[in-house]
Amino acid sequence: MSLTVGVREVDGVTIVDLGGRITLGDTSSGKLRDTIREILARGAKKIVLNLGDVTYIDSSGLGELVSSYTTAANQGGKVKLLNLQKKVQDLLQITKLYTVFDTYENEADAVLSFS
Amino acid sequence: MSLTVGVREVDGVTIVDLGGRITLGDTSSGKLRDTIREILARGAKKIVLNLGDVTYIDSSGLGELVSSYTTAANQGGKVKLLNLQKKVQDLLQITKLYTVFDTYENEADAVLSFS
Amino acid sequence: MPESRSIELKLESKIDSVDAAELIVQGLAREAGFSTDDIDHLGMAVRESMVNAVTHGNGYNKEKYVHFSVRTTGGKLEISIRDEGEGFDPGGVPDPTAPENLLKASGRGLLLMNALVDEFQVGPAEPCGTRVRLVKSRSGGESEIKEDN
Amino acid sequence: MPESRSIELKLESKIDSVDAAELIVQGLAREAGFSTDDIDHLGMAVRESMVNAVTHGNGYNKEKYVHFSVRTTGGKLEISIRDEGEGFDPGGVPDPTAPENLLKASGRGLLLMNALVDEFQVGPAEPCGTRVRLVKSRSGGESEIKEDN
Ligand SMILES: Nc1ncnc2c1ncn2[C@@H]1O[C@H](COP(=O)(O)OP(=O)(O)O)[C@@H](O)[C@H]1O
Ligand SMILES: Nc1ncnc2c1ncn2[C@@H]1O[C@H](COP(=O)(O)OP(=O)(O)O)[C@@H](O)[C@H]1O
Repeated sequence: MSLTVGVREVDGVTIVDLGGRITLGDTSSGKLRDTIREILARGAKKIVLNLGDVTYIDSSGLGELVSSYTTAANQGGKVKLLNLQKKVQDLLQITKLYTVFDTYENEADAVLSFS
Repeated sequence: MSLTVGVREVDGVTIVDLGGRITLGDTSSGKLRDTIREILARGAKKIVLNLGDVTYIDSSGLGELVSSYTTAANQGGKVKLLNLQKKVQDLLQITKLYTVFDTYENEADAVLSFS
Repeated sequence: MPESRSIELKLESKIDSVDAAELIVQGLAREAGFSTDDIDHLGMAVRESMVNAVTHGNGYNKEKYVHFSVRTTGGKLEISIRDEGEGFDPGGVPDPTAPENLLKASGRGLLLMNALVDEFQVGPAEPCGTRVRLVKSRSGGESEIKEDN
Repeated sequence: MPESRSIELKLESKIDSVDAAELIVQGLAREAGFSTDDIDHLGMAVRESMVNAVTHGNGYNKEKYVHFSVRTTGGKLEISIRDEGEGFDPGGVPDPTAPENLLKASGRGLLLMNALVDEFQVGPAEPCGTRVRLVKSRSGGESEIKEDN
């Protein structure tokens, strides 16, 4: 099962459109990590992960989100989350990761929050 | 997974209400066979298998239907089928078993057909 | 969503393995957007094939395994089932729809498999046993059952 | 329909087995009339537990198996997952929701399992390894996630 990753730029903010499943054992986790590294290497520091098409995430996937967050933070960047499906919201609730991530329900708000 | 079996009498016709799955490896196939034997042992010869609640049947299940038919025939009885779901109808079509069985869409017709 | 998944399992020679393979195939077919009819047909075809592998092929032998794999890519689902049995000659299997065979209690599995999927192959496997390959593509609307038997 | 099914499998220590167990549980839960939310939660709980068995328990060792079983009776689904690993002390696992652990990349599996099902047990197994038991009953309407962590 594959995670799909697309990267685009909106008003100086890098939006990463994710789709599919973020779970252990796929190439998926590596894909997200590589993408974040590339973005940071380009010097971009404002990153939004659009989870709108993410149908499934497990604890390894949550770990990947946290790693993205800390990797960015270590380089002075910030990772925020956009368009969480209820399932994913529930998981952030259970794990208290909602205290770590800023989350947004629409893209404009997410982009604006960086300015 | 279990096959459910209920037996009742309508105007001298024995109706066997079947529900669930008729497949290999369950207790299901044995259950149907035992029921048919008991009915014939009582001297009843007009038997209708009501498949309305049968959700699934495989080639072993089809075999059980055929065995019921031949067991009854060997003792001068007759087995007819009632309320076939589309899935089961398709299987009778593929296997040409529709040429063996009389099938009915309502109980009254099935009962009447014996008189 | 370009769904593409594959699962490969070494399963024991018992009916639980048949049920497992059926549920796995149904689940992947559902995820890949197959219709309810297609899902039913795939489930039945894989069930028939697994039953043959467990019973005729491996004879419920605890030392022998059924090698099951399923893959979805795009709208296509592909299944391979290999047993460790003696093998057999599919050409020598009597036609269950012939009048003289209609009242037999068995012998309809291969016929059903062939009717329920788009591509069906059965033959000898390496290093031993029988391999069945079942392929079905997502159909547009109505269920399709091959009537060419 | 009094649906009652059970499946018991000996699975290899690989991710394909995780996917298989997840699909099997989801399929049986669907058949038994569980809600979409419940099916999601059961799928996730079994996935977390299988991942632990395959990775922490058996360390992907090809000689070791994961013993998986699932049973539905009435509106209740019961899962058991046993590995052949060294075992561990669940009491010694750090709380992943404690502030000092929040930014760790792992350690949330047991927490999720516990939250996603009605009954959750983890402990040493006979003759070796770890056994996890997960039980969930069909809920009336809304999804229920335990917030008592
Ligand atoms: N995997 C297999 N290994 C050995 N023999 C097989 C296998 N699959 C099928 N056969 C042979 O082909 C025959 C027809 O199979 P099938 O059409 O599935 O009907 P049934 O299983 O009811 O006999 C079987 O009776 C068996 O002799
Ligand atoms: N089946 C198991 N066998 C051995 N150790 C285990 C097992 N399950 C869990 N553990 C231990 O408990 C810890 C916490 O597990 P978990 O909460 O699932 O998070 P994670 O798997 O992300 O570490 C693991 O890191 C591991 O040390």
